Amino acid sequence: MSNSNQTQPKDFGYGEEQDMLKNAAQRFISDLAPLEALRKAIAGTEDPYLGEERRGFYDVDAWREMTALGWSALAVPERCGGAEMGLVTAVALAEEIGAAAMPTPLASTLQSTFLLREMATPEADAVLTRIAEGAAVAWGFSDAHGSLHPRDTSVVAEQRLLSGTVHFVQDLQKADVVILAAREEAGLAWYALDTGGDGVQLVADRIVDLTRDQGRVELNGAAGTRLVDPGAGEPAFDSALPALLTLVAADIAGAAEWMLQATAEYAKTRQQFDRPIGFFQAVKHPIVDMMIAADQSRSLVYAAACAFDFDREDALRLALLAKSSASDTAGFCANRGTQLHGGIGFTWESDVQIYHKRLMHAQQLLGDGVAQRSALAALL
Amino acid sequence: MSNSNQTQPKDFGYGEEQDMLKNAAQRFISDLAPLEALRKAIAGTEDPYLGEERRGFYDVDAWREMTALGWSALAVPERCGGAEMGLVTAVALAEEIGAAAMPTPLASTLQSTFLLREMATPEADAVLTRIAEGAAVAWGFSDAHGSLHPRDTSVVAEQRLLSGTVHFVQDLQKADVVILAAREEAGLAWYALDTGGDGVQLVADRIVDLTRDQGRVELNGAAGTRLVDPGAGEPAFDSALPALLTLVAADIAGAAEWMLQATAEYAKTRQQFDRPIGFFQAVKHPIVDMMIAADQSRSLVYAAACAFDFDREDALRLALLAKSSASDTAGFCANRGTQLHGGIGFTWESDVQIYHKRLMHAQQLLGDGVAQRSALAALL
Amino acid sequence: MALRDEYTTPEAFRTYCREWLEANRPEPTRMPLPQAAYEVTLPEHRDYLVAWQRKCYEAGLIATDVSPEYGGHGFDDFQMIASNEVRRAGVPYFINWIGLGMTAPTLLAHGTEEQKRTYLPPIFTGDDIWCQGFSEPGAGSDLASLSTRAEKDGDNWVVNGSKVWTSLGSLASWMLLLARTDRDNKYGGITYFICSMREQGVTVRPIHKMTGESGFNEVFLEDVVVPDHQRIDAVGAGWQVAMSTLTSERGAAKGVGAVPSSESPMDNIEALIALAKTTMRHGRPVWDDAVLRDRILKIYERTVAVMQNGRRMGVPALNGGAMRIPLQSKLVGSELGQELHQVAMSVLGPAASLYVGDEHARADGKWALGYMNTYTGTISGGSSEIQRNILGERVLGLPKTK
Amino acid sequence: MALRDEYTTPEAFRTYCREWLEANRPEPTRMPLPQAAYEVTLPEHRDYLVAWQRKCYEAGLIATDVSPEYGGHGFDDFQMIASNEVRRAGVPYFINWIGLGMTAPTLLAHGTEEQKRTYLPPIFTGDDIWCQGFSEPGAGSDLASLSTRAEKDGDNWVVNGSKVWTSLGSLASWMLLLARTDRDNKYGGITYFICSMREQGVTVRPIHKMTGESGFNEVFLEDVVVPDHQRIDAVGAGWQVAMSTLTSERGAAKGVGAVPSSESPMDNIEALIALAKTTMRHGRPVWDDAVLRDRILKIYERTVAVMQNGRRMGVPALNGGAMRIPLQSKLVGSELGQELHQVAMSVLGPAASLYVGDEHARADGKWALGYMNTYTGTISGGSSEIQRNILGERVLGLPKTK
Repeated sequence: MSNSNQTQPKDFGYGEEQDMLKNAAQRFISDLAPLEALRKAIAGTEDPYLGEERRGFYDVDAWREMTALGWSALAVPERCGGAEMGLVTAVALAEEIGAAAMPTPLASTLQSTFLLREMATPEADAVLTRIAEGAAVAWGFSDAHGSLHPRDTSVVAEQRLLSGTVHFVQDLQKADVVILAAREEAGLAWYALDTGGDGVQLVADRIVDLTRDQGRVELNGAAGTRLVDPGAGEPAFDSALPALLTLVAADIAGAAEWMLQATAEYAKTRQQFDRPIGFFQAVKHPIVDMMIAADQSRSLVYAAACAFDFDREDALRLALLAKSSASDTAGFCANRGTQLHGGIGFTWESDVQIYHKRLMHAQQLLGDGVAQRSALAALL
Repeated sequence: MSNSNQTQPKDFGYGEEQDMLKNAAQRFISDLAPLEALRKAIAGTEDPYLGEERRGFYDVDAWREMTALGWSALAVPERCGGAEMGLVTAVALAEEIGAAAMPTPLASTLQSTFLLREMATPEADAVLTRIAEGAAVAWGFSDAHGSLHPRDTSVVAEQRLLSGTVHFVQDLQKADVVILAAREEAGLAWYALDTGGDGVQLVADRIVDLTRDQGRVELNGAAGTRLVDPGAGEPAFDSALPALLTLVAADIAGAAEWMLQATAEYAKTRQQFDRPIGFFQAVKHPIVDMMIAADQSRSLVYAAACAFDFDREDALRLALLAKSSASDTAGFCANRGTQLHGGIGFTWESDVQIYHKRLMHAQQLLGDGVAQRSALAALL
Repeated sequence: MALRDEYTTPEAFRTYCREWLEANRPEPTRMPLPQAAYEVTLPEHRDYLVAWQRKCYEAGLIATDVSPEYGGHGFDDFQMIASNEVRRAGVPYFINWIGLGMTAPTLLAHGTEEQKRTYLPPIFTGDDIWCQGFSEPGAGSDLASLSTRAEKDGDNWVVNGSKVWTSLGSLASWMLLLARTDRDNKYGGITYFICSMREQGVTVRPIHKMTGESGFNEVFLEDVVVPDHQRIDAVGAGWQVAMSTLTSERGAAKGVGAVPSSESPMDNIEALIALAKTTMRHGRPVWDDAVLRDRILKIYERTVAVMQNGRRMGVPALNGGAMRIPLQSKLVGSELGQELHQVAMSVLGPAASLYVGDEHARADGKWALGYMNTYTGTISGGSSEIQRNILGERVLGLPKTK
Repeated sequence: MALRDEYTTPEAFRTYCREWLEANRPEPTRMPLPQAAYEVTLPEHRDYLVAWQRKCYEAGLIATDVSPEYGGHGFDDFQMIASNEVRRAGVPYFINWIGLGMTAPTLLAHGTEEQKRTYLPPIFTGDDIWCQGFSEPGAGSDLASLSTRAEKDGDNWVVNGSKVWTSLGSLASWMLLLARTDRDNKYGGITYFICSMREQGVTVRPIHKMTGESGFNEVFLEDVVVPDHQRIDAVGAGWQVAMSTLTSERGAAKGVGAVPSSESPMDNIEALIALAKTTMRHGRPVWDDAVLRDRILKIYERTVAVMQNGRRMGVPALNGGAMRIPLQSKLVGSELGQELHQVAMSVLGPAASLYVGDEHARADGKWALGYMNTYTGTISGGSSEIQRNILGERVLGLPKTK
């Protein structure tokens, strides 16, 4: 039961630099991509029976601004033109994206960055350089059943030509490049493809979450760039996994905090039986439980990020804990947040439903709490 | 997924006869063995560090009265001198024993009755006849780890001489006869022993529950009466199992209802912040949840008992559900009942602690909710 | 020859219903129907469902036991048979469920002779769809604090205010309206009216749920004229009439052919078990995951318990008082349904993201849709919080929170 | 040579503490000690623990940083080192935990010079054991509604009333007493006194817990005389003094050598994991049961989260306000401990029934004992219900329930 905190800074390595970035992100979002803008974009798109495709809402100008600020490249190594910051910094930003329920390929691009860093090849560095230049990168490996590890990929590479389908790729419609796991004779490898290339077909899923897009990549002998040698794909994924999990958990921590604050605010103003409903313990106490859940997830997110940056041996344990906690927090805060808003939280025009869906989506990304704890058992 | 209600009476087969018995039991207990008597017996026996043995409190006169009323023999076949009633009747009585937290070998004797009935041998009938004559019978099979099925027994029979130890035998100190599983070359058998016989050593456990006694039977070449042929022991147990489980669940249903009513009563009278505490939803709502839990368990208990009497094919499914529900209800009602009583429920002199311990004990008897559901999975 | 002369035994009528439903099961719609009748908004769905209801009415499956003078078929105690067969057949729901489930029993119990003759027949045929105007934006869980006013003006009443969560409001011809006729009397100052939705001053604005579906509406009432003969029961008796209708809803509704739900509680849990057995992850069915299976079985246990609760209700010696079990059913049913769908999301894993209209979505996205719709159950019609108050106060005698 | 001249660096002092504790670890008692100091009642346990505390005090592990004029050792910032080493060594607890944890910090902050010189030294040596007289039978969660009266009589106060849940009441020489000096002022009418437990009119009656252990007492005060110089701070300042002591309890207590608990939160969960790995059922460790393992790991997750919450408290930019995390710790810690022990009962299965003194009981019955003792945590010192009110109101700004 590893618990080697000794090499880690007590403050998670969260210093002035991280705090300035976090504050800048808050200002940026409220100026350039506020929640009202998202709500307006969503209005009028509701009827699920009309069958039109839903590619997700996306403010591409805001994305360009963010890349210009260097946010998408913050974890890219200096040799590739990035700022070479750690996961704690990335997490500080990911939390704000979650708190704003912002549709952006930032999370996928940050995840891809950490995955590419673990590959440590010239080919991977080339993709990292493209990220530094502003490219959005998605990544994936799942089969149609939503498998949680690339060893189950149904994509096969022969002579660097890829065939098969990758499902549940996040931010696919927003990506310039997509990184995919593929099986070869000699083991698992990763490939990069341009999303517009030959033999590559992107199909958008119709999903519940309005703030993300998701899709599948159908490959028919598509030419890709091999990023790591066959057999090196699995170790690269395994050592990046703590970062991948922690970034999703950070998104949840931000969105859960929004849900907590929105629900507390509503409970102070909504009157029933001649009192604000927050007077009633049946409202007050579950809100407190939301806070407790959100706080635990948030603390584990920073602990996991810090371990990834400073004490890699303990990173997986803490990342599994962070995503386990965050997944359960997502389900709980979505549920109570909607319930305690009463009828209004259940309407399309309410912001609550936007966060509810984002939380539910993230709960399952890379596996829910049960899945994380099942993986954790092997470490204890 | 068997759900064949068709041969079952809608009213569970609970008619006038059962209702008269239930009412008689209530009167009997409040006249002859009221809770105050139990509380008095318990007073002054508290310090767990003094190391004295605890054999359980027991009013043997009340037991003699109950046997005289025919209650312990209610399920004994007529050919053995009993009333040959079904499990629904037994359950109606077991609920009242639970509601009174009564220390009595009745439950063990009723369970033994249903186990012996399934053996259907002259030797088993002889024990049933002793029950009809007023004997208290205990039964057991567990190893030191608390195994939940007799196939794991550590008792071996050679030429009808038994060796090994049976653990977690309920009501052992009160029993005249004990029925034990034993392994032979040709398979599992059951034996009956007089508790005072040669080579039989009874050792009382020191247990938490103040209303039961429990112990182990150490056997050193003890001579027993073989009740079923080797190999027939497991089928006999398996077909009696629904009754064994349902009787424990009924005890819980009764005790949980007591805990519910006591907590509701306390919440109406205890004043805090110038109001009865039942005004506060943090008190009111968990009490409602206790009621919901208790009601679900109770309904499943009668459904399981009815299936055992009328539709044996569906009996195991419903009995596993009844004990699953009752085990969880036991844990929940013990927990909330004590919490909502505040400091007073936590004291030795409070009745709440008596029920708390009885519920916690019964929660684990024959397996908790997780164990029942694990067995259930195979049926669906 | 009238139907009732042809089928004189329950068995014969049951066989008739079953055969008729089998022979007349309608083709599915081009776009799938919403999960529940209260979500219908599209004209093509409306037309399809009205035609289906009329056909069933004409076949004797609706208003089976209602007297012919009010448009019924005049059987005795055959409605239950028809309704059970409808539910069993898994055919489309009846769109006019408020008319059948709420207006008809209310009018049969509290209406004038003229009201019954006027309003009942088109309820049964589906020609007149009804909606219910109880909830208001400011009232919420505190239903009786409604503030829509009705003021007497000669033989008419003039109504001003607004209603919310009005299912079928955009399709309805009539509304069951509760309005305040006395400001100084909270409960005794409410009167029950029949209000035309086609009257001047009625504006309907759809509300979309988080599922994207509509069905709910806001209804604005501005100087709407309601003739006094459209009042049900006495002035000031509205709250009582509404409560008696609400609590007896299920039993009364059965009497005219409303089919409360085409799904038994067991259907949902059996579907979830089937989903877990057929959803693969890492080459094994999710059912093999002991942790998720335990959660599923806990819901299975509670579902069977709810059914057995219903059975115990019929045994007075064991039911702990007449209202103890019935008052639990809304709370327990809606929370159980919600937890069931939460577990379904974990069974589906990443595929829980796929929605209605996605070709890879299991059951055409109905699991995600159904999950979101469970909040209607835990919030509307007295939220779970209110239900726990009611149970604590009315069944256990705890002091009133309010 | 004074200790402080001998050990001038933290490292040297740490090594000294560690070696001293290793060399002086006491033999276990004949009858096992109760799980917590507040459960001590037997004279042999008291004598043993007082001797142990005195020895530790003399070795410099208690009152390490306190000024010599009050009986301390006069170090600067070495107390934390000593306390950590004591906790780490897993030696017996300090019996005078109320004196060290509550009286000493209160007197250091609010006491007169004379009070400090009089009362502090025997607290450190263990010669005077202290108890706390805050709770009353009628007050419960509503602590400030206390009704024990103190009436001025010349230079004395005369106290009448009763206290409850008084840990160590049967062993204590002194009580920290809250009494009402003004009936018309709920919070501002309370004054803080030092009351002798040997004074005429003081009667102590033990309360037994459901575990069978005692430790708690009722204390009856009948015309008990308390000299005015035993008043702490101003008349009417009692509530404020009590609250400031309670909220800073942990930090302040550390300053004199109180060791809040010999167990870190991780100890419990690691013990549970070990229990599950070594408890066999049907030939396999219970740890192999995926359902129980998931429950255990959920508690493991929350335990690690609580520790990381503590770490986040030290990073103001991330802690969401100064009181948000600290105010959660009592609630979360006590409920987590309770759930952990509930799961332990399921891990043990039928063997959960075996209690202290049974030869087959795992860990000498401490799991069952510990389970029951978790209710002290969720009920006393502000029940979980009160904690949730406090968090909702003080941290989230929700309207006050009361």
